[in-house]
Amino acid sequence: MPEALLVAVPILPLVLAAALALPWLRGIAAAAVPLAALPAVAAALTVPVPVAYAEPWLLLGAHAGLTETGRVFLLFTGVLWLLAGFAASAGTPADPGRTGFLACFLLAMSGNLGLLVALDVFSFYAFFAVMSFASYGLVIHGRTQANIFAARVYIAFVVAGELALFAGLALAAQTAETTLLAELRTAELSTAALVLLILGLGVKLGAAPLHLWLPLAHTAAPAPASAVLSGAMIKAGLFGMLAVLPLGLRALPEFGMALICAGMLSVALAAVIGVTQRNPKTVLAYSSVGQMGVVAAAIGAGLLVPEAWPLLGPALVLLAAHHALAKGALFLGVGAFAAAPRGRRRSLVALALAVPALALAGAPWTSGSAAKAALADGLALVPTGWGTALGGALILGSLATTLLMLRFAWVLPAYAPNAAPAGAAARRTLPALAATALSAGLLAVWPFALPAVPAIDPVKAALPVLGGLALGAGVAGALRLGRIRIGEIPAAEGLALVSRDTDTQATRMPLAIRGPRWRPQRPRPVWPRLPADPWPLGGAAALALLLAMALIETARYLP
Amino acid sequence: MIPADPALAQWPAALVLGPVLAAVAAFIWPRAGAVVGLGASAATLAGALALALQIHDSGPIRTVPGGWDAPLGIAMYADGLAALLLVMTAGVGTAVALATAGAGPRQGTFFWPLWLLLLGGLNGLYLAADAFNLYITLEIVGLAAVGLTALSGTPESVRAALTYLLAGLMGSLLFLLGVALLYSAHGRVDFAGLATATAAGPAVSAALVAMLVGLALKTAIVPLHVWLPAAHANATPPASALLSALVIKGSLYAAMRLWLAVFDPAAALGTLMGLLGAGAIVWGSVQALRAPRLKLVVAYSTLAQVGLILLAFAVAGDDAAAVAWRGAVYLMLAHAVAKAAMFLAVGRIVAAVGHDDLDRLAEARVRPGPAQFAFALAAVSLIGLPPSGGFVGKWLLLEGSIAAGTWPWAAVIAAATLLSAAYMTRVLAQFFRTDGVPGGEIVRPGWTRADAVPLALALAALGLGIAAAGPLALLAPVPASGVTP
Amino acid sequence: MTTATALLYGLGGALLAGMALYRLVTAADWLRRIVAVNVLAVGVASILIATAYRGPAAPADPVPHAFVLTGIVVLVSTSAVALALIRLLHARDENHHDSR
Amino acid sequence: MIQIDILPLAILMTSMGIAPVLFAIPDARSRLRTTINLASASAKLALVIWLSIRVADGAVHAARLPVMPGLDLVLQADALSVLFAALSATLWLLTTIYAVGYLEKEPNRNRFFGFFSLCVGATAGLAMAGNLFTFLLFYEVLTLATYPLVVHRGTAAALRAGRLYLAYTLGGGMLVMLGTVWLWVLAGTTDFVPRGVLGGLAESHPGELRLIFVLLIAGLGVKAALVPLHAWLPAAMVAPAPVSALLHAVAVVKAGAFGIVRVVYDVYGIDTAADLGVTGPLAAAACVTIVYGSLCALAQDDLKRRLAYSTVSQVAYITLGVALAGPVAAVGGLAHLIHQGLIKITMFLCAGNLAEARGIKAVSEMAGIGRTMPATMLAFSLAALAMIGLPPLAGFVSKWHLAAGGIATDQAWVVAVLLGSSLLNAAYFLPILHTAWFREPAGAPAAAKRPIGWMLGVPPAVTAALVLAAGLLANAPFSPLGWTRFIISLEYS
Repeated sequence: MPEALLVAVPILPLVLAAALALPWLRGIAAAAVPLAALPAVAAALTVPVPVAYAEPWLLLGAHAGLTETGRVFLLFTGVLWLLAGFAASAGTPADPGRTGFLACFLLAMSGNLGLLVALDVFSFYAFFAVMSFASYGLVIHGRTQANIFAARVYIAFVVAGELALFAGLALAAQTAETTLLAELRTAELSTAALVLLILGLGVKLGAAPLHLWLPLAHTAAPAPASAVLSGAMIKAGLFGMLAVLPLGLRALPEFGMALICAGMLSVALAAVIGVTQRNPKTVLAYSSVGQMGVVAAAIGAGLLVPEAWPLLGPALVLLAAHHALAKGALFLGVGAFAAAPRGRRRSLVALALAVPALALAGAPWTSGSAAKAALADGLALVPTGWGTALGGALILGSLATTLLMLRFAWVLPAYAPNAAPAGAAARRTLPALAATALSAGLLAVWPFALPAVPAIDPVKAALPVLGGLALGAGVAGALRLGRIRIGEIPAAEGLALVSRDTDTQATRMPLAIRGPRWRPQRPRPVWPRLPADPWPLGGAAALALLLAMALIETARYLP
Repeated sequence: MIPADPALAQWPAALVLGPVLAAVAAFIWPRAGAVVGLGASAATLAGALALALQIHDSGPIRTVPGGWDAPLGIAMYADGLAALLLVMTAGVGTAVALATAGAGPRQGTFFWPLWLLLLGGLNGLYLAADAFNLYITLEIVGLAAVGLTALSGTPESVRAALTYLLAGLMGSLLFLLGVALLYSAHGRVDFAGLATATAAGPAVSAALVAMLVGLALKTAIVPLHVWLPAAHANATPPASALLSALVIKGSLYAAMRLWLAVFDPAAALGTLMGLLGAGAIVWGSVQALRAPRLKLVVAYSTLAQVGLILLAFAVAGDDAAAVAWRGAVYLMLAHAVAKAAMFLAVGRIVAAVGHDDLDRLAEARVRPGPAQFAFALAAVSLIGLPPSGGFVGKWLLLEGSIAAGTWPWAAVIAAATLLSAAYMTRVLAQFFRTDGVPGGEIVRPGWTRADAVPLALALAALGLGIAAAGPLALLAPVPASGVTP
Repeated sequence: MTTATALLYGLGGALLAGMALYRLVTAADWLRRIVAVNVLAVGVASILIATAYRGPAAPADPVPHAFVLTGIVVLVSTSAVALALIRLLHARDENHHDSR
Repeated sequence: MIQIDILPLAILMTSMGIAPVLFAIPDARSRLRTTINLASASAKLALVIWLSIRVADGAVHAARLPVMPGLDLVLQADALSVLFAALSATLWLLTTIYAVGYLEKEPNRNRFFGFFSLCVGATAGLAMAGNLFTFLLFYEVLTLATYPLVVHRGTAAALRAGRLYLAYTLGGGMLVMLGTVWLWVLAGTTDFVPRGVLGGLAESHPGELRLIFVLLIAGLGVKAALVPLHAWLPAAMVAPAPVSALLHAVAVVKAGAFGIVRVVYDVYGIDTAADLGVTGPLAAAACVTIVYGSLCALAQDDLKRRLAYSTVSQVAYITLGVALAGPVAAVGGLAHLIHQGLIKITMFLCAGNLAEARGIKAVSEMAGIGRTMPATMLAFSLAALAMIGLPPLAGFVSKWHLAAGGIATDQAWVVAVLLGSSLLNAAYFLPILHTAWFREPAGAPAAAKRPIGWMLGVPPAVTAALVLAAGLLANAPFSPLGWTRFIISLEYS
């Protein structure tokens, strides 16, 4: 039974996606989209962990199962997909691209949930790929120039990431002589393998400098898609790292420091660029970058100081869950906000959005604050130097997040997507509210998932938030007084300079070599023909041959 | 082996006398020509096969019709090589005769006597045991061939026939000179005696040169080929088939015999022959590549093929040479069958299309599928692609030249293959081309009985590649020494 | 007949043959060519006859004579054919002026 | 001595034997022709399956006919033969169905199907060839039987392509013949024997053996489209779609690759080849081909040309796998023999359908075609992703083994080549998918020329399903991968 449930986790979305392809099943399948994630939630709640099943004949030997961590990821990911599914199925059937969108949505879902129950290299990579490539359809859905550009950047990063991951996994599996993720984690991997793995998963994680695709994609995709992209999918990168990196087992200082630096860079970038954005979704996207920066830094700390991992690990999981729900709620909320008619419901949605926003900022008694406290405890074990830096980074991070949330609140009212999502507004509002409620109640249910979180020091937690508020207010006031306008730093920084030409003519491809073309024949060389009366020629030739042979034969009689 | 009844032992002589008598009969009763011709050809084929079997079972045979033995009498000698060529001649000839008989009386009343004379002459040539008989039979063959050339009666063919006759005459006179010199040196002209008489001298060398050049003229070895293109391209299809399939082989065989059994030529002479062959390959192929007429392409390809066979003369070293010679003989065999098929097929195509202008072939509305198919199959064998007799022959030739370590010749063989492929493709492409037809439906006349012979011959050419074991077994004792009686 | 005469015959024949070959190649007219061939034959024949000499005492060797006789027969018949063809050619040429 | 074995002969005859019959059937009698075609194709498939079972049981099947002293025509079924024979038999059945649907109403169907079956017969012969001599024989027969298919349209362009094709393949054949004769003169045998027949010659005549290897590989490389011997392949795409499918997936290109496998494994033997130091250059050539082919593919807007260049690059994987001289890589290479076949045939059949149904020949014309022809494009997309090497599709399995094999034999640079190639594959396949699925058709969508009947629709669907199955069930018994492992276990035991 548990096995069947685990198998159903990725299969049900696949089946529904297949059903979408058949015209006579399309209606039912579209209606059933929200239910696609049910097996995941059910499995997360019921299946006893740890559990592992082998399907030797599948792929190159597949293993399905659930680990302690995987269960938690499966739970919040499943829930988020469930809610997003409700919102996603709200679109009108009239929308021409809807079927395609839902199909991609389901495929991405299958991939995202499947990789959480995969225990071996092959199925993990397979689901990872399915998720990444299917999301292309989510990002490009609107078909606007922005969408297409975002999609191209996205797919470029995805391909690069997939290749790195492929190479990394191949190297790792070959050196470790195993295909089980768990055993990779304990094995002595070559540097090349680790670099490739971290790069491959880092692209998905979206920490700087591999984040360039993220703001574009999360802004371009429709709200429900952004919710899962930002809430669930980027966590797949984290999950992968937790699965394969020897966290808590071996110290990899260089990698640790590199990751920490990357994390700090992300936090800083997110804050500076994010606050200048006018599109609330972009703002949220940048806050994700920042948050993932924190995650990267924490992992780096884990690689630097294995002793700290027993505390950091659970804290990271908590952070992931918290961020998933909060960010999901916010993105769904934005969608609901845009869809809702002006008036009471709209303000209700806006009000509700304050809760996850505060949670992200890490206000006291929120899941955010709890996660940060847990992280802080872990980072405290890191020796001074890096430790203090990390502590500062953490505080800076929540400060930045607060600023971003302020910016979000500031730009939200003006938000009007170029294509206002049509259809039942209620079906968009309810999931948003549900997500909000869950994010608010996360702490209440958490102990059932993992050991209890440390006590929260409200003052310590409140300080950065208040500081952020003050700073934000101050800056805003100053700008107002000085009549200074700060222009929007284009999302995805440098990439924005790249041409947005969406022409896919391969002939424009760089590097492309034109194949050799068939050239028309050159005129043949002119050879003499026989004359009308060829006899003299032949006779003369005969005499010549006679002479030649005679000479050769006489040669043998010469001394 | 000695049969019980000595009179019975002389039966191979019938292979010569039979056709000649039949020729006379066919000349006297033109109406019965086809019947007589077919009958005689078939009977000769049967006899040749019987002879081949006998030799296969119990080695070469030597008969002395009339009991006059060498040096004065007419002795006949048949080994595997001779038997194989006898079967080839009778077989191809019978097939061509069938095609001619099927085509009706318009081949001219002289075809049958001429063909039967040719058959008798060739048989005599292959059975000849001494140089002088070789000369006489060569003459007979030459005369019959000239007659066949002129058969169509067009001025071109007559002029071609004259040139051919002249070349033949010069050739045979040179050959006769050679015979004379041989006799003056050894006092005998029978192969058996000459092989044992080792005393070489200027006279013998002169004889060798005179005979080789004479035969080269008759075999149309480039650059002595000037008579061939016109002769083969202007004769009637059956005549062309006989001329290029059988007649050339006669003189080639004579050269081979003398080279192997009578003389021990200077190595340089062998190299010269190889060079002549290479030249023939290049020249023949190039001309075939640019010949404006279908029949000319086929005629020029004969030059290239002969050149290929000549390479065997250049391969030194006993074992290697033996393999090469077997290859050469097998190439003669394959070429005879395939070339006959090709000329007959061309005849069918020209009959259907109305002209053999190569560049206008693609515009033809009539596409005689079976004939074109036969042509293509024959081409496969002539190019020397598997599975075909041409392939086996080429393989052996290659094997010989590589075993002898003479790489240039191997390269020449490779080049010959590609060149022949080039000019054959030139023709085949015209068959496949359909967009040149000036607006209108393409007519595809289906299968008719007249396609049977060319197709059968072409298939036989392929069959020679699969069923090579039998013929090669006949040739098995053909190392340089084994040819001699 | 002496060795000298034999030598004479031989050389004469060779000379004759040489001249004939030259003419055979250079002559443009069919008739001349046929004649040249006949001369060539004569030359070859005289060489053959020369080889028949077996010394003053012994009688001449019959075999070369046999060769020569056969050769003459052959030559006559071939020349006849050639002449016939030439006539035919002329006849044809008068009919078809298109040729050549 | 003549040795007769019904099973191999029957497998050969089921396609070669019917050719004359097919030639004789006039165009009008379509139903009769189709019946014979499908019946024999199915029969052949059944026979091959039976053969594979027998071979798996270790049974020996061999038929021989002496041709020249010491040289026999030998049809012998070993595991490797079965691999290739199974591929050709399966795809022949599908391609025949497709061709019947594709060519209905066209002239010269008797000629087409006659040569078509000759082609596949030659492929079966190649698969079961027991020595290099037999292989050469069928190699040339294949060349000849394919030419009429390439020029089938009878246009000037088709004939130019045909001439190019013959020029290359006959030249290659000649090289193979030279190499074979030389080997025969040197070694006195051309038999295919696991781990080689050269024995001590490697020590005594290394130089000559290297030259022979070069000759053979150059000759086979022409059909395998190793750069710079590949130019005929893109030109040959003027042929009708079923022919392209045959060229790229079943017969010609595969014959070259298969020959290389035979030469390296069963003539030289992998160890001898490695000792002679010829595998390294071969691997290098394969890598160059992989990258160059992909770079060329980038430039093509014509769909079939792009596919053709991708074949150039993909088939080199097989060579690479063999040349890496390690069991794992070899498994990858051999498995790719099958996988590439399945993938590429799917693509060409889909391309054919696009051209037939909508007259679409260029990538730039494909905008929005995913909406008008979803099933076809679904199959195509699956194949494209498989070609890029995404799991759980067939392409991933071979690429994984190639990479792993490279690492296992301390040639990790192979991974880099594979990454580059996959990157390029993505660069020229993903734009196609994007155009087809996510771009609005510029102007009015191309009008439907003709409906896609089941004969055109089912074969690509089936092959696409096989592409998925070959990857998803890679570890299942009798999967291409499983069989390949069996072969390699014999080769490296």
